[in-house]
Order: sequence, then C-alpha cells, then structure tokens
Amino acid sequence: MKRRTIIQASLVLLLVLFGAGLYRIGKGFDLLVDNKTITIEDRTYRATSTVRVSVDGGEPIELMKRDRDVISVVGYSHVIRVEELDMDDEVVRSVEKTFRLDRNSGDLLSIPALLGGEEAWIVIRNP
Amino acid sequence: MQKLRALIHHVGWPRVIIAVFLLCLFVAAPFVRVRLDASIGDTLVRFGMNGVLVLAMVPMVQSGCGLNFGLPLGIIAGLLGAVTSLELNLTGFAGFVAAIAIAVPFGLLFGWGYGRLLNKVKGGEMMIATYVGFSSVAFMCMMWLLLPYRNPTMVWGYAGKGLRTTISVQEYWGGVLSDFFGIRFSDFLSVPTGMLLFFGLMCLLVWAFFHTKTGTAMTAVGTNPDFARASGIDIDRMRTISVMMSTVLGAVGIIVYEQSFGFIQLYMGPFFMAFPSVAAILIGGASVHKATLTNVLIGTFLFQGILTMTPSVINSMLQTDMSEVIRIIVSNGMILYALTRVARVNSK
Amino acid sequence: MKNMERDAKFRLDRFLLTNLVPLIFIGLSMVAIPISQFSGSYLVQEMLIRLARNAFLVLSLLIPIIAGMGLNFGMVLGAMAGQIGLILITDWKIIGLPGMVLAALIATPIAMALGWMCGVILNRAKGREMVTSYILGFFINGLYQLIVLYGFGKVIPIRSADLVLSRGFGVRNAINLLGIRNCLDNLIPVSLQGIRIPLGTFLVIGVFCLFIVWFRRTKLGQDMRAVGQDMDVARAAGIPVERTRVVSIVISTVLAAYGQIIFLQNIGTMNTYNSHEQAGMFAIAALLVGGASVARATLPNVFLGVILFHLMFVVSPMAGKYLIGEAQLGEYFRVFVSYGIIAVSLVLYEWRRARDRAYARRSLRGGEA
Amino acid sequence: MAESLKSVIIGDRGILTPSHPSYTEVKGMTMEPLLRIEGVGKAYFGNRVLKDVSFSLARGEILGLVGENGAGKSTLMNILFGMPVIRETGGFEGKIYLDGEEIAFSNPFEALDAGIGMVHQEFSLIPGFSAAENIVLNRESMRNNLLVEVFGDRLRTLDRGDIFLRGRSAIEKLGVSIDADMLVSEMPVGHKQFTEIAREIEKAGTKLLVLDEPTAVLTESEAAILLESMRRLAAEGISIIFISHRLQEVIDACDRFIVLRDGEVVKESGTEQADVREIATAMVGRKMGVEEAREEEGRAFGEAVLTAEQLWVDMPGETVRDVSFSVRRGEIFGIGGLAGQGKLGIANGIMGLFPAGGTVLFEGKPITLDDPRSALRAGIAFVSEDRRGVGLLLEEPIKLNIAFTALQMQDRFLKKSLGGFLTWRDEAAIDELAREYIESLAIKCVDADQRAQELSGGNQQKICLAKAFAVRPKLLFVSEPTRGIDVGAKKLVLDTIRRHNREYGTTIIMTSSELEELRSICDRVAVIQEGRVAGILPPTADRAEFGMLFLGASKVSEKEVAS
Repeated sequence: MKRRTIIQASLVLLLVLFGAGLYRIGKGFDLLVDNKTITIEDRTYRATSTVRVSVDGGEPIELMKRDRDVISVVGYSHVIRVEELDMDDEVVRSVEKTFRLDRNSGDLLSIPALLGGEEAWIVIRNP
Repeated sequence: MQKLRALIHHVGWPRVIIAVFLLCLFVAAPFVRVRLDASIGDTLVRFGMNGVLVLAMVPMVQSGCGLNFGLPLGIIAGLLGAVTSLELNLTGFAGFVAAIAIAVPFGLLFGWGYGRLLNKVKGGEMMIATYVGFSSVAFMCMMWLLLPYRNPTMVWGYAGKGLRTTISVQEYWGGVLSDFFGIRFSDFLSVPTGMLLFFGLMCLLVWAFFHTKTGTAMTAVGTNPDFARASGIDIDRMRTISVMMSTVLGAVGIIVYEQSFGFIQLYMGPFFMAFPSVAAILIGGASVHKATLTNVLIGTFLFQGILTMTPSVINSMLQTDMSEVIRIIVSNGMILYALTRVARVNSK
Repeated sequence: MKNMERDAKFRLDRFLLTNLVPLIFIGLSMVAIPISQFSGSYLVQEMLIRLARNAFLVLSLLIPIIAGMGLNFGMVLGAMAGQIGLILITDWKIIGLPGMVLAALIATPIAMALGWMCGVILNRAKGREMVTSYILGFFINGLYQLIVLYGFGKVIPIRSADLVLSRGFGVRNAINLLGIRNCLDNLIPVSLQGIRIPLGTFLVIGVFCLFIVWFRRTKLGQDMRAVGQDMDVARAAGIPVERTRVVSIVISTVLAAYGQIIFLQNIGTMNTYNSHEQAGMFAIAALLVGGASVARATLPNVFLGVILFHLMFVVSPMAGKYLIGEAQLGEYFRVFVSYGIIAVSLVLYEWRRARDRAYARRSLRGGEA
Repeated sequence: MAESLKSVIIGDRGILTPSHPSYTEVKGMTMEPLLRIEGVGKAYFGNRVLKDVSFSLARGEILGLVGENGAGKSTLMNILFGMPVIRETGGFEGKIYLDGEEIAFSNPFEALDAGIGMVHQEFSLIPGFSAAENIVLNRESMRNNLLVEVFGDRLRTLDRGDIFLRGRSAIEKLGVSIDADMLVSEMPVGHKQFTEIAREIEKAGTKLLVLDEPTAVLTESEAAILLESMRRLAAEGISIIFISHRLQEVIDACDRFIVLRDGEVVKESGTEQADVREIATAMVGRKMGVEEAREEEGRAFGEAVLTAEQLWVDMPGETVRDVSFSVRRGEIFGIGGLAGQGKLGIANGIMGLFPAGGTVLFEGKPITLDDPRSALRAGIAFVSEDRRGVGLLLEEPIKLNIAFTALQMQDRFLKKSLGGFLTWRDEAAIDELAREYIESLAIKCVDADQRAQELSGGNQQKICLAKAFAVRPKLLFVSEPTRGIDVGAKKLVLDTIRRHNREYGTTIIMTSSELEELRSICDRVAVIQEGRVAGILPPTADRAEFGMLFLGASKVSEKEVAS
C-alpha cells in the first residue's frame, strides 16, 4: 500500500512538473518589432532604412522607417534575423541573434538598437 | 434555549437563515441610504405580482405531482389570453377580465393534456415537467411568429406580422389591479391594494377548494395514493384536476404579473419563470409533497423581499451588483435542499 | 398461441418504442435535407467538424448511465471546470497544444472536487438523480459566476486586458481563444477530396472509446453495472454502492471538463456565462437522439446521435427559410426540437418502464386454472 | 444414495452419516460439532421472540428447521449472521460456537468470511449479469495492470475466462445443468435459485449453508434436484440448515430436524421415524396468552351473501391462484394460512387493490374486480393489513381519517352552500362522528384533531376500524387486525370486531396469521395454502387438523368437514 502511495504522490508531482513544462513551452509572447529611433541610456540609435525581420525562421515582415509591428512567438528562446534593405530592396546587411525572454524582460524589440550593437535592445514598452 | 432550538427545528434552518438575512437587510437599509419606505413598497408590489404564480404550485404538490416545473405551460395560456385581449382592443378592467376569461379555457385545455401525460410517467414528473415547459415555450416561439395577430402595437413594424418580444399593456390594462384602491403613503410607498386583494381572493378560492369533497380527495391522493385508491378515489382523475388547476392559476398569475409590470414578455420570456416560483414556495417551508397557503404567503414574501432588497442594499454596501448571483444561489440552493431532504425522509 | 402473438406484438412495440426517437430524426432529416439545398460535401464536412466538436462531451455521459444514475445533467459542472482552465491559460498566454493540455490539467482537480460534491449530493437524492443534478447545475452556476465575475481580478490575479471587464475585475462575456483554436483538430492535417478531417481530435475520441470499452471490463466497471441494475443486491454482495456512484460522477465530470475544452478549441471563442449551460443540454439531446435511454447507452448511440442531432441543427434554419421564408422560424424550431426531444425521450422511458413492469408482473402471475 | 445418507444417532445430539469422511474421527471422540448454539434468546423491546434455544450441527449434516411464521426462525438466523438489527435492539443472550470458537458477528460480511452462506427467499441476483458473473459477484477473478498502481485495486481487469470456469464448476458441483453464460433475467425461476446456491458454495471455505425456503418457488422436479444437490454438498462436508414448510421435503432430505414454536425448541429428533402429522402438531401447538375459551352459542346465519368462484389475485408475495368459497350473512368467516400462501390476497383482490379475476357475487350481484369503487358501493368495507401504508392518512387529523371513506363514497358529512353550487366538508358533523368513535372504541388521543401518525399501533388500528364502521358496511374485510399491537390492545380490537358483528349483524371476513385468534372469534376458518383453499374447518376442529392444512400435508375438502 505504501508503495502505491509513493507512486501516486510522485505521479501528482510529475503532473505538476509536466504542467510547469507545458507552461514553459507553450508560453506565448506578443512582441513589438520597432524600427524607430530610440534612446537607451543616453545612446541614440537612428532608424536609417527599411528592414526585413523574421523570428525563428517564420514569415518575414518588412518595416519601413518609423514602422512597428507585432509578432507572436511561443516559447522563451528565439532567433531573430534582421536584414537591412537599400532602396532597391537588396539586402545590405544581415544580422542574426539569439535571445531569451522571461517574465521581466520587455516586449519591445528595437531593431535600430539591435543593429547598433546595443546589449539591451529588448526594452520594456512605455505604457 | 431548548425552546428556541425546537422552534428553529420546526421552522427549518434555511427559512430561519433567510428570514434573518432579510431582516438584516431591512435594518441595514437606512444606514446605506436606501429608503425603507421605497423598499417596503417594492416588496409589496413584487409580493402581489408573483403571489398567484407561487400559488399555482399548491394544487400539484398537494396531489403528489411534485413541484410544477411545467409552470411555463400555464404562463403560455395566460399570454394567449393577454395578447388576444389586446388584439380585441379591450382596455381597463374589461381588458383584464377578458384576458383572464380567454386564458382560462386555454389553461384548462393545456392542463388536461399535461395532466394526462404526467399520469403516464408517475415518479418522473419533475424532470419531465421541466422539459415539457421548455419545449412548449420553444414551440410557442414559432407560434408567436405565425399566429395571425394584427394589432399594430403588438407586431413587428417592418413585417406587419409576428408578435414583438415585449409588448406594452400600459394603454390597455396596465395597473388596473394595482391602482385599484391604491393607497399612497408617500412618493415612494404606495400599496397596490387591488392586486393584494385579488391575490387574497385567489388564496381564499384555493383554500375553499381544499375544503370541498374533491379537494379533500386530492389531498389524500397526494398524502397517500394507496389510501385514496382503497377509498374508491380515481387517482388519475384527481391528479389531472390538480394539474388543470395549477395551469389555470399559472395563466391568471402571469396576467396579474403583466398588469403590474406593464409589459407582456413573449418568446423566451417564460422560459425560466417556473424556478422563482418553485424556490419561493420551498422557502416558505413547503416540501415536494406538502404545501399550504401559509407556505405560499411566507415564501413569496421572503423570496421577493430578498430579490428587492439585495440589489439596493448589497450594491450600496459593496458597490457591486451581486443581486443576480445571490438570486441564483439562493433559489437553486433552496430547491436542491428540498430535493435532498425528501429523499432522506423516504429512505427511512 | 395467443401468448406468442401477444409476445410478438409486445416485442414489435418495444422495438418501435426503443428506436422511435432516431426514426423520427431520420425521417425529419430526409425531408429537410433536400429543402435546405445544402450540398452533400458541405454537410459531410459540417458533420465531421461537429462530430469532433461534440462527441467527447456526449461520451462523458456514458459512465453514470452504466451506474444507473441516469443522464448526468451535472456534467455542466465539468464544463465549468474546463472553462476556468481555459480562462487561466488564456490569461497566461499559453499557446497551442501545450496550452490546451495545461487547461485540462488545471481543470482536472476542480472537476474532481465538483464531481465528488455532486456525487455525494446525488446519493442523498436516490431515485431523483436527474432533476437534482439538473438543479445542482444551476446552483453551481451561481458559484461559478461568483468566482468568475467577482473572484477573477480580485482574488485570482488576471493581467490580460482583453479578459478583464472595464471595471477592473470579473471576466468579460466573450473570450477569444485564438491561441488554442483548432490546435487539436489541425494537429495532423488530413484532407480528402477537399474535405478537412480533424484527425487529431478523432484520435483522442478513439482513444477514449477504447477507454470506455476497457473500463467496462474492469472491476470498477463491473461494480458500476451491478450497482446500476440492483443497488440492494450489490450492497448485499459487499460492493461499496455509495462510493461507486460517487466515482462514476467524478469520472463523468472530469471527462466533461476535457470535452468542453475540446469543444471550445474547435469553436475558438468562449461565452463565459453561457457556453457550459448549452454544453449539457446539447450533449444530452444528442445522446437521446441516438437512441439511448435513461438506463442504457452505447457507443453507437453517441455517434449516431451526434450526427442526427447536428444534421437537424444545421439544416433546419435553411429549411425553414426556404419553406416559410423565415430563417428565424427554423432557429426556434431547432430550439424546440432540442428540448422536445429530451421531453419525449424522458416520457417514453418512464412510460416504457411502467409498461415493462406491468408485463413482467403479468408473466409472473400464477396459473389461472 | 439417499437411503445411505439417512442418519444414525451418535450420543444424544451429534449425528453423522457413516459415509462421511470425518466419521472415523468422530469415533475417536475428537469431534467438535461445526455449529453449536447454547441457550440463545432474544427479546425485542420486552417482547420475547426466542427463548433458550440450543442445538448443534455436525459437519456434513443437514438440519431441518421448521416452525410457523413468527416462531423465531428468522430471528435465529439474524443472530447467526450478526445482522445489525440484533445489536441495535440490545444484542442476544446465550452463546454460539463455530468450529469450537465463540462467535458474535457484528455484520453479515463477517459471517460470510467465517464460512457461513445464506440463500434468501427473494432472489439476490443482478438480472443483467450471467450466471457466472452472479456466482462470483464481488469476488471476480482479476488481472493486474499498470493503472492499478495509480488508481487502486478497483481498476483491475476482469478475467472473464476464469470467471466462466469458476461459475461452471460451481454449477457442476450442484449437479444441475445451467449455462454459465445465460443471463439471469432470461432464466426460469428454478435456475435462479440454483445460481444463488452456487454462489454460496463457490465462496472459498463455505462450511455452513442456510437455505431459507428454497423450494417454495420450485416445481416438484426442480425441488427433487435441489434436494439431491443438498445431499451432494453434505457429502462433501458442507453442513446445511434447511428451512422449509414442506414437511415431506424436510423428512426426505434432512438428517435431523428441530421444530421452533413461540421462540422455543419444542421438538428435536432424527427424521427416521418422523411423521408429518406429528411435526405439524408440534408446530401449530397451543399459543401462550391467547384466550382459548369461546362462547358456545347457537349461531344461525342467513343465506350466502358473498360468493367467490375461481378467484385469482396478482398480489406480489401473496398470490391467490384459485379460490372459491361462500360466506353467509351474519357470519364471521376466518381466513388463515402461513405467510406468503395467498391468504392476504383474497381481501385485497376483492377490494380491487390488485389485479384480480374470477367471479365474486355479493348479494347476488357481481363485483367488478380491479375497481375499488365497485366493492365500496356495494357496501363492503376493508381494514387493510398494511395499516400505515393503505389504512391511514398519517399526516392528517384523526377525524378526517375516520370520515374520509364515508365522505367520498357516500357523500355524507358534506353541506352545501351558495345554493348547492359549493359542497363543503361539514366539519361539525365530522367532529361529532370522530367523538362518537373515540368514545365507543376507547381511542387514546389528545383530541380528534391529532395527527394519526402520533398514535400507538393499537389506536391506529382502532381508527382503521372506525373508518370502516363509519360507512356502515354490510360486509367487512379485516386483515391482520392484531399485527404489531400489544397484547392488551389485541383483545380490545378482537372484542370490537365481535361486538360489531353481534350488534349490527355485519358479516365479517377476517384474515389472520394467528390461528388461535381465528379460532377464538370465527364461525368457520378457511385455510389457504399455495394460493388455494386447503380446507375449511369449524373453529372447534383439532389443532392438528389445522396444522396439516397449513402445511399442505393433506387436502381436506369442505364437504368432508361439513359432514
């Protein structure tokens, strides 16, 4: 009987862990992808050109200057690929970056900051 | 202390709790700036409005058919009477009386069929009554669209046919009973004398009926069908009569309700109307197979009192409207209590 | 000789009575389908979707019937538990299949608690389980509203602005379930001649059918059958009757919670204060349409019932429109049919029970010579 | 085989068959009887039902237990099985030993565990299950699976193959042929009985089997098979207590028998020299406490007022098959017989309370059976044996109970008002009537408005009588008028009935299980046995005559008695 209680207890524990796991892999984020001039800690990054952005190899979106759009992603760890375009829609520069999200991280991805090599290119949106 | 406990046991815990709760609401009312006279006035109006509908439970419970969840059937008969009276353009007392006069035969007819059906399903009445009520309401939804009523105040303007969902009776016979001998104490408190008198008259009729030979037989059928049969009483006939009475009372009840409310509600309006009446009579202390006029009076007053007082008092206290939720919990909790209590008595 | 004739007539009557409801529905559909002018492929697609959507909910009704407790009108309790799970995962933004499974995981303990309570109450109302569970549904609905309308946002934190009423607490009336919409249906995309088949859901339903078949062969299933047929004999043999009945309701409630989650992932939006009420009624109506009775229900009843009932549901508004020129009339007609069919089934069941009792008595009667 | 199983007596009590395996042990004097009952007694609320009962039962022995209804057989069995009702009413006196160890079970399951099996009169089978499933009910063969570890033992899977085999072998043990896969609902009655016995013997370690009137529902050939099975089981070492009213069966099948009467063992002997008549006499014997003397008076009766021809009544548990009799005006006619034989069905059938057929003439006019109004209109009243069920409106006042039938059937105690438009209850007249009967029948109550349920059994019975008297019947059926009421009240009730007969000349048909009661007030007594009239005797006839009729041991036609 004791053995069975242990099995049952561990099963409940397993289910709780399973639930936590589901929470992690299923957690969705709505990310704002922003191609605007931004100032982070006295450093200003200018939005210079049109960019093409795709997250996790998904459908790419194109952002003109001063554009912003929403991307929905699932999970905590992602890869973002940004391609800078010139007037003829030719790729000038392409940057790929892996990033992690968590509860406290912001949800605004600043492309100019990313391209400018800023560490804190993910910022909390001002309400 | 012993006496108090015996009294509470006799009255029943749920009724005591609800009565105390209602009392608290009345006491608390002035402190949260709710006018007491207005509250009392509202309670009296709702008491008169719903009284006859609650009374419609009594005959069926007394004959052992259980709680009349099929009340919508009676209500439909009343609605037919009401809209027909409007179609005839009758106003004032004439309109009201005509509505009842037309509704009663329908009530008798529906009740007869409904009673015959319930006789075939003894033991399963309540569930079947619920669904007979529901399906008859749904059936009438189609009928309201199709029946050839033409009075322009009642039909949809654009189509020229098909009855509206809500029809005003103000210009016909709205308030004829309520305002009859209405006594105004203040701007907020007026007593609907006529309506209360009419309710009293109905109670008297039901009381008198249960003192006749047929009424006595009906009580016996409800209390002990085997006894009644051994005494040569036709059980099925008594049950049918009780169902017809309940249905007719339901029909009259809804007309009284409408003249006070000022509107006729068609389509899905009657759908859940059985539940407040069932809850009210149970709060009054009735059980699934025994109901008295005292149960009706006390139950209607307590239940309608709570319905009137909770929105005003609780809302003022908590700043939220919880009255609907409280109504659902109180009324269904009461029905649930009655259903489980009966089973326990039976199993002994 | 006379006896045999009487028996044969009795059997024929019985067959007709047992299958009256499905026969009526087949007849109605045969008339209404041509009038509605729907194409065959449209109807097939529609039926597949609705089968996936509803079958699980209907299946959850089977176990209490085995245990002799009639139609479990208390399944709305499970539906409410499922909805609470869905509200939470929507607020947390858990997307896709993980979200759905997590919702089910959250709903399970709630449904178990509610089911246990329901079972205990029904044990106190033996012989009138159905009406009691029906009222119990309303009662718990009151508590559900209390929690969802006042608890969420005050006691239970919710952050998503899309969910909260403008006053700062309480959940909105309509919730968009975009995150998990069709995630199970489209898990394994299959298409046959332009007709999409929600294979993922069908697999889950199939597994569940196997579970029921297996369950009937367990000791617990056997005990439930025994309790359902004769409570006193089962008790005398030492079977814990009350406990068995409670367990059957708990299982049914938990399954109803899963069923409601599957149902809502297919619909994609949730009506916070109404979805569960309809779940119970439609599931019961569908089961009865399939030829089940209060005392007996099989897997074929479930599938036949869902198809016939929803065929009627899809077809009747259009049929009403073409026939009388009023789509509204068709709407009311299907409401009427849903309630009417439950009423008719209950009446037939009680009536048949009375007749069978009389027949059994007659056959027991001693020789008259 | 049967002959070789006939018992031999060892010492004064222990009995074993020579062919029994433990026979040799017995000779070595190591024998302890399987069951020994010593000085067992029981009283319910001061009412003594068992007194100093002692006997013992050896392994493989078949003991017949006979006695009238109410002789204490079922109380004895309840004690043996540890039924909760015994403990709730204060336990029992004396000691019971099983295998030499004292036992006192607190519930029947403990008795089952200890190896005592019981087959009840009413079938305790699940109708939708097969014979095998019923035989192993709640003791199914099961296999483990993974889920058991999570959800507990009840999720084990059934091993249907093994269940079938176990069922079949249990049936084979009985020596009958029943398909183990057949559903109980489709079985003939006899097979159900065998299935139930098979269930008891399938239990591992069943040592003692109690069969409560197992042959009552069986045909003769089925009964013969059953007796044969019993002997086979006994030969395997299972002891059997066989309760039956069919004395010949007891003599044929048992090694020994005891007779219970009024809670005492009045006779105990081997079946070798037993004689049916002797057992019957022992069973019926004289009862204590009921007055014996009856006034011998020259009673003259009028013409036949009620005649029943080929009456059958479908009353559950009291089926009447074919009954004919006639009752003369002014007579008190008694109907007796053992419980379940159909005596109660007669009055209930004529009063239309249960489906019935045949011809019943009252004052020359036929009574429509199946319609209570017909009999009531003809002037027949009925005091039901089911006082609380049929006799009274428990929740209504006394006065309404008394006046009810007269009010409904004869339109008395009504008054009209509004020019005859309304018919009311005449409360004053009802009060008057109630007062009258409360006084004349000495009903103990607060007033006429007291509810019937608050009265004692005897006073409730008087209200039932008052209700019947109030319709001024020409003929009155009284069923079990003294059941469940105390001794003092019994005499009052019987005196009331007799007085009513003498004063108003009302014809009375009284049904009772108490023979002495019938003999004390009836002019003739009919005995019903298996739904038929076994005979009609004058009350002065010898008790043994009645005993023989009760048990169906001999058929005495009315003509023989009359001549």
